[in-house]
Amino acid sequence: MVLKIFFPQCCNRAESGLLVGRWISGHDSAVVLAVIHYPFIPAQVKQYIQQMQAQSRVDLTVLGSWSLPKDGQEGMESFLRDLSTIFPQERWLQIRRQFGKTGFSCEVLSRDQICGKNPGEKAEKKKKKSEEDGGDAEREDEEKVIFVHYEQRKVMLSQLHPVEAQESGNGSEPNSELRQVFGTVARSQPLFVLDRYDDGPLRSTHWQSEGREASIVVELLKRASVPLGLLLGRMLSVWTWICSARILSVFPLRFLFSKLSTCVQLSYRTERLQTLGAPQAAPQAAAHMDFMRKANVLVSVLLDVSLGVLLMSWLYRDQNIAMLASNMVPAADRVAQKLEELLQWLMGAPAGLKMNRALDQVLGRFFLYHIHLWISYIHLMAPFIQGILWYGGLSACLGLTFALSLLSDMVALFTFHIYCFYVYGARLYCLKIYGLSSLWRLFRGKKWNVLRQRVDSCSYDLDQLFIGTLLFTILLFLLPTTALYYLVFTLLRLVVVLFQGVLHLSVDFINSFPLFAMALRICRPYRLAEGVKFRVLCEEPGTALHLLMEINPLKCSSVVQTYRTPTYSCYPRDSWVALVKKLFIGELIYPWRHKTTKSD
Amino acid sequence: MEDEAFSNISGKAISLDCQTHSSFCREFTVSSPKMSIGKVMVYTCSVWLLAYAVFFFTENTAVLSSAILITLTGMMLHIHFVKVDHESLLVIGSLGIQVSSSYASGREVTTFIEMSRIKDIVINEAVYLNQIIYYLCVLLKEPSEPNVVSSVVPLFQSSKPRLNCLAKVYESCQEILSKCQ
Amino acid sequence: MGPDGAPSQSVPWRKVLWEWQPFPDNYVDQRFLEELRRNEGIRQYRYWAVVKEAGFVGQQLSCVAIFITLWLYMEQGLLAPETLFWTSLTCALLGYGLYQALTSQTESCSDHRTHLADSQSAALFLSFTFGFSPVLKTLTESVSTDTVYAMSALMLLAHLVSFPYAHPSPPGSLSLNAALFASVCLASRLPGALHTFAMLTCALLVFALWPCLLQRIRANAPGQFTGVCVGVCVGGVGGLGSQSLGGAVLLSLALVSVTLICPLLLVRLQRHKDNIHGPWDEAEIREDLSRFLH
Amino acid sequence: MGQRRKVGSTNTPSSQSESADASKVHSRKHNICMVSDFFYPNMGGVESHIYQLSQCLIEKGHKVMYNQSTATTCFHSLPLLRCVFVRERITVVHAHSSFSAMAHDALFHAKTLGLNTVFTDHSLFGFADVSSVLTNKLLTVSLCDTNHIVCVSYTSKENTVLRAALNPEIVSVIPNAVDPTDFTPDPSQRPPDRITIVVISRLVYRKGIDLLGGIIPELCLKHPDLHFLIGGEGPKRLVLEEVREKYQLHDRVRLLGALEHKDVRGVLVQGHIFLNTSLTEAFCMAIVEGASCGLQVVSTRVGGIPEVLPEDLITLCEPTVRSLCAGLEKVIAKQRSGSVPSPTSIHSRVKNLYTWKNVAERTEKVYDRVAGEEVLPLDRRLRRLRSHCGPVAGSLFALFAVLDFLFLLLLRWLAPDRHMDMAVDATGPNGLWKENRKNSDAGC
Repeated sequence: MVLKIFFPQCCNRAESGLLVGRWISGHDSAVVLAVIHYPFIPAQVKQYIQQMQAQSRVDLTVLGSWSLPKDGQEGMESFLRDLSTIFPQERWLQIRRQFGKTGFSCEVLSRDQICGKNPGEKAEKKKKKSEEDGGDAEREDEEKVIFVHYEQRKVMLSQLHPVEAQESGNGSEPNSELRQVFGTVARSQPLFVLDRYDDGPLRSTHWQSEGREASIVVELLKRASVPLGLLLGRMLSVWTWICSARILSVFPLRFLFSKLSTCVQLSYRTERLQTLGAPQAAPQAAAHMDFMRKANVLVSVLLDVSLGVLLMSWLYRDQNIAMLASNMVPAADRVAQKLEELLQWLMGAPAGLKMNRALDQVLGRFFLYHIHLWISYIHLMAPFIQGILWYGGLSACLGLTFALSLLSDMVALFTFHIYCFYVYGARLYCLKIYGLSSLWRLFRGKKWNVLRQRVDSCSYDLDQLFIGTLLFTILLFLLPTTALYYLVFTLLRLVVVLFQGVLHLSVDFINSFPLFAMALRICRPYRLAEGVKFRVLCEEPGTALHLLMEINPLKCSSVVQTYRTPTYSCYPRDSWVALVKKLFIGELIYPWRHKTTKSD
Repeated sequence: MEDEAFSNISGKAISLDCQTHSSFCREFTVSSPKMSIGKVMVYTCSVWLLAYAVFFFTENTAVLSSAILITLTGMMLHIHFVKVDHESLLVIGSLGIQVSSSYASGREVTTFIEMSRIKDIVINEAVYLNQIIYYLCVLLKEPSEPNVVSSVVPLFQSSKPRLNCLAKVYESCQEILSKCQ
Repeated sequence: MGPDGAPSQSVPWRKVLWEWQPFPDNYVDQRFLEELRRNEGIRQYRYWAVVKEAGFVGQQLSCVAIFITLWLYMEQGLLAPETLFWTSLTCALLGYGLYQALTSQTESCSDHRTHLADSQSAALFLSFTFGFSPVLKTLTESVSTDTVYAMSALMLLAHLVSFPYAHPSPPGSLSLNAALFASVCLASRLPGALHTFAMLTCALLVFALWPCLLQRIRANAPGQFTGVCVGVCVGGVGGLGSQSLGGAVLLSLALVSVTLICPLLLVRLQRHKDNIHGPWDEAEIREDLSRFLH
Repeated sequence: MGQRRKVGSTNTPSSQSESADASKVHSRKHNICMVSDFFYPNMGGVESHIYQLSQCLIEKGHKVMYNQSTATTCFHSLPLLRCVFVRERITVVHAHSSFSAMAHDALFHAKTLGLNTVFTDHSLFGFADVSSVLTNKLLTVSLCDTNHIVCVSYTSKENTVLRAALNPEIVSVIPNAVDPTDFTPDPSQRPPDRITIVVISRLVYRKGIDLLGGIIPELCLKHPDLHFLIGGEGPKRLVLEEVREKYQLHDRVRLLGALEHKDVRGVLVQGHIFLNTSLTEAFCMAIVEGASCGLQVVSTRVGGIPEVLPEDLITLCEPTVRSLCAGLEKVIAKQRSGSVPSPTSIHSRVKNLYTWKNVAERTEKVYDRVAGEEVLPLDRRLRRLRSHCGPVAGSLFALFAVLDFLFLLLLRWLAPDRHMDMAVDATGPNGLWKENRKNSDAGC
């Protein structure tokens, strides 16, 4: 078997002492966490380890001894060997580093050997139990050792992905060796609190934190954030109470709210903020996910609000609002005028198409009347537009997303006439298509069998055939006219839907993008680890194999995938083919979000 | 530490570098031939000629500058995402297997597979485009059900060595794996 | 199976697989293909019988020609719509009487359509056509005349191709619909709404009701059937001839080839028929098995 | 893409040398490639034929590999097939079933590559309709320069010879076989107080399920102790269900649905009479299986069925409801009087009629014969195509053959043979690769 020793890089140059760490059962590997230096009182070491064990829930043990001989420190050999009797273990590691050499040498002693006291052994050799009676050097079984050097701080802080939910939740160890190593280092954080400059009874070497001053600032900030959080939480609870208590769930209101994207965004934001106040999840892995989710939400909300404030500061400067408002009515007028021109064009012979004149005139007049209605409505509204914009602009202080949602709603309201045209056109067209398809079946002497969901042949009566053909002919010759109207208004509608879709997409992007996780991935790549990679360090003949363990950071795409905040998806809910098919048969299309398609 | 010459499935020369770090740690590196200057020249020239032809008819200088831009970005993308310079396989007994491929730009993609997830290393046959090739792959298992192959990780995917090269790698991998069982 | 050498002729070969036989696997016996039969159950056609059947096709062709002739007259204003309408109505009544007479000769009341239902249908036809004729009149206004002609020609051809010549009563959906579509197209080119109405009534008579009557004649009075067919053909050629001579020549050529030449070809080519039958043929189920189900 | 499975392979130099010493007539070992669109896990006559034949041939020391693919068209499949043929050092290509497009492709390309070809036809075809005219033309083209053809019955041979306009001398008749150990009688499974008729077939029109729908009510009304056990699935299941519904025979007619091949015996042994109502059949394996399980067999007299079983083991009827009912009545009467032979005696008669060993020996003889023949070079192949398949189709396919040949030359230039790895024999005594090739079925 090969013995793997995970050795922290910071202990490479530590003075001689005791190795403290943990044996990983089942994998034949040891994780070295710290070196406790001489001089020490063994009883104190034992007590300290027990204390640490209780704190960190890692079964810490003394793994062996570490010696980096300096000048005038010969004769350590026998002393180190004696230590093994003080700390009785199954196996005792004696790791030694010659001064000026890069490689380590390691000697593994089993318990019986320690009792047998066989001082003449060479390093890198493990004597089998059978060796005692024979003393035959030929029968030794070569035990191989791999030193895996790791950077203690990075390993401690990093989180292996995919995050396993059950990891150390119920005390059962994960199967993977690396996960165990990572878990051990992360959990033995209390061990690293002991400072080199502490005047305690023990001195040790391990990863040292950057200093206490920074942590004091952090602590103060934490203290300060508590009342702020409380205040926010109170306000949030009042708001949710208003939301739930009012008669919002009456049918017309609820329907309206589900269609207005501002209200949807409001409820979404409330829900997200509520998760911020939720209690911390207990197990470690879940805690990590929870923390990341909260941090993501917080950061994206902050970003959103700051962008919103930026927008607001632009809006309320230099009479920008008044300018917008004064431009809006002429714009609407211009749109209406263009539409009128379009209709006049359609009522002639558009693009040389042969339309049925009578039907063409009827439809054109109908739509013209509609535009007239719309224009009078806009002019009625004109004095209030500036006020609406001014108050609407205030919503930007809640965040850019609110402003965008409001914009989307306003666009929907201002283009209501286009929507109406579209609906009339689509209904008429749909009716025509439906009638034509069934009459075409009659034309061929077939009929649709509803029960068997297929087309059956059928013999019709003479009068049925006659009337059916008559209607078929009429519908067929009227179809181009209807289809043209439908096509033009559908294109208009699609432009509006596209604009709203872009707005919704950007809102969704701001809502769901895991900004915090992304920043973490860029600034501290080791925090989110996908795995590890090994590099072979320079090898000297005669010493054990040295590997350097580095952390393989998570790919950006998987960062987004893992930490994306679930939102109401506003992507087109049917595929492009389905959309085109719907357009062809004249079904109505909507840009609205659908609560049922919630993506997790 | 020897460097041997083999060929890949389309007959191009590749070299296998087998480095023994210790008795249970070996590294195999398959290096593909470097990108030939001639090929680059041919592609570049064809794009530029095309651009010049378009320019001749449209007399728009934007065409020429965009052609230059396209060749440059195309080359960058090619060496960064497509062209694999060498692929290596690091087998560490009782710890795991590390697969890495480095692109011509120096980008390196590394994956480490732990020993507890490895079921075996095998040579398999597959239909690839219009031919049948041998390839080396790592069979993975789920720790919960050790007898089922849950997925397959093919090795040396871009260099695609032939059987004799694969056999060499396979034999020494099996040697290490059997030693560290 | 057995050795590949020469088979001993002492044992006769049998066409069985379950018995070991001293012949090689690829042995070919005298009796190879002896169960092959050719042209089993073939029908022999007689020329004049085929011509008589083909007369129906010629007659239908002439019907289309007559309809086109009437339309030409209408378009040129040579025929008043009232005249056409009243003539059609009279013809329809006469035809109905004849139909009833032929029915009462053989089966009395196996047909469950009453006179009331018939008159209801007639009223429906007339009222719908009359109501829709102004709409139909403006329907193809903006469509160019060439398109209308091409569409009508195509539809009339479809009518001729898909007409169920074996059982023309009731007329097949597709053929009738195509003919009606064509007549609506043509009728909408006429100068007035009343013209359209009269033309559609005429189309109904020619394409929907006439085949029913003709079928009845063919079934009950085969002797007169030939005469009627010849009469219709002559009428078609004559009518078309009064408008365009070239059309009449073309029509008569088509009639000759359909009624005389095609049957001749069929009878002649009959001799070259070579149908192979044998035990490998898929057996046919000739019984009516639906009685077990219904 | 295609999918490829290794059935197994056992060609070794050592066994070759051993058998060369033996004074057998056929000392030569062949590398055979079986090609068809049908293979496991779909189970049907063709599939099991290929599988069992391959197993027996492997036992006899040949190397057999199997190739199956879907959705390939004429030239597309050439590179892949060439790769297979070269890698596995194929000497004989054996294609199965005229329905399989892959089989025709493989025959065509194998001739271009200069390999010997054998074709097995498993089905009968009429001459009447347009589709069969086209299929027959294709078969003519495909078989006109194939070295040898195998048919499963004499009727099938006559049919194939007529369809493809072949010389009957190059058509061998080798019947299908049934593994008698899989189909043993077990009379204790039969319920004592009733008579059970078993039908096992796909429920499609060609299997005469409409006839069955007429027989069931006719007989069930006459014999109150008669039960039907029907295994199989298909579009005609509706007919049987409607009949069962209408005559309220739910307790007497059991529809078992699709059966696995291994479950067939368990169903067969529950019955007394096996009924086959096929309208066309080249060689009916079902009736042999039925007889092997000791059942009385009643069948229609169509295709090659009269050749399959001796007269005293089968009752042949015309494919009409009346004739089949009469035949069944006769057998039922015999069954009641107890004058039928015992299942064990029937089994012992049937079990040696058709064995895979026999089939493999006879097929091997075909391979030996074929291996000695020369493959037509391109010019003679073209001449043969022109002279044999008519001026239009012949010229067309001659053009195809030339194109195919040019394509092959191109491929040889693009990817020479020496760049292909020869397939390693997995289970030979030189088992260097024993461990790793165990998993070579895993596919990718």
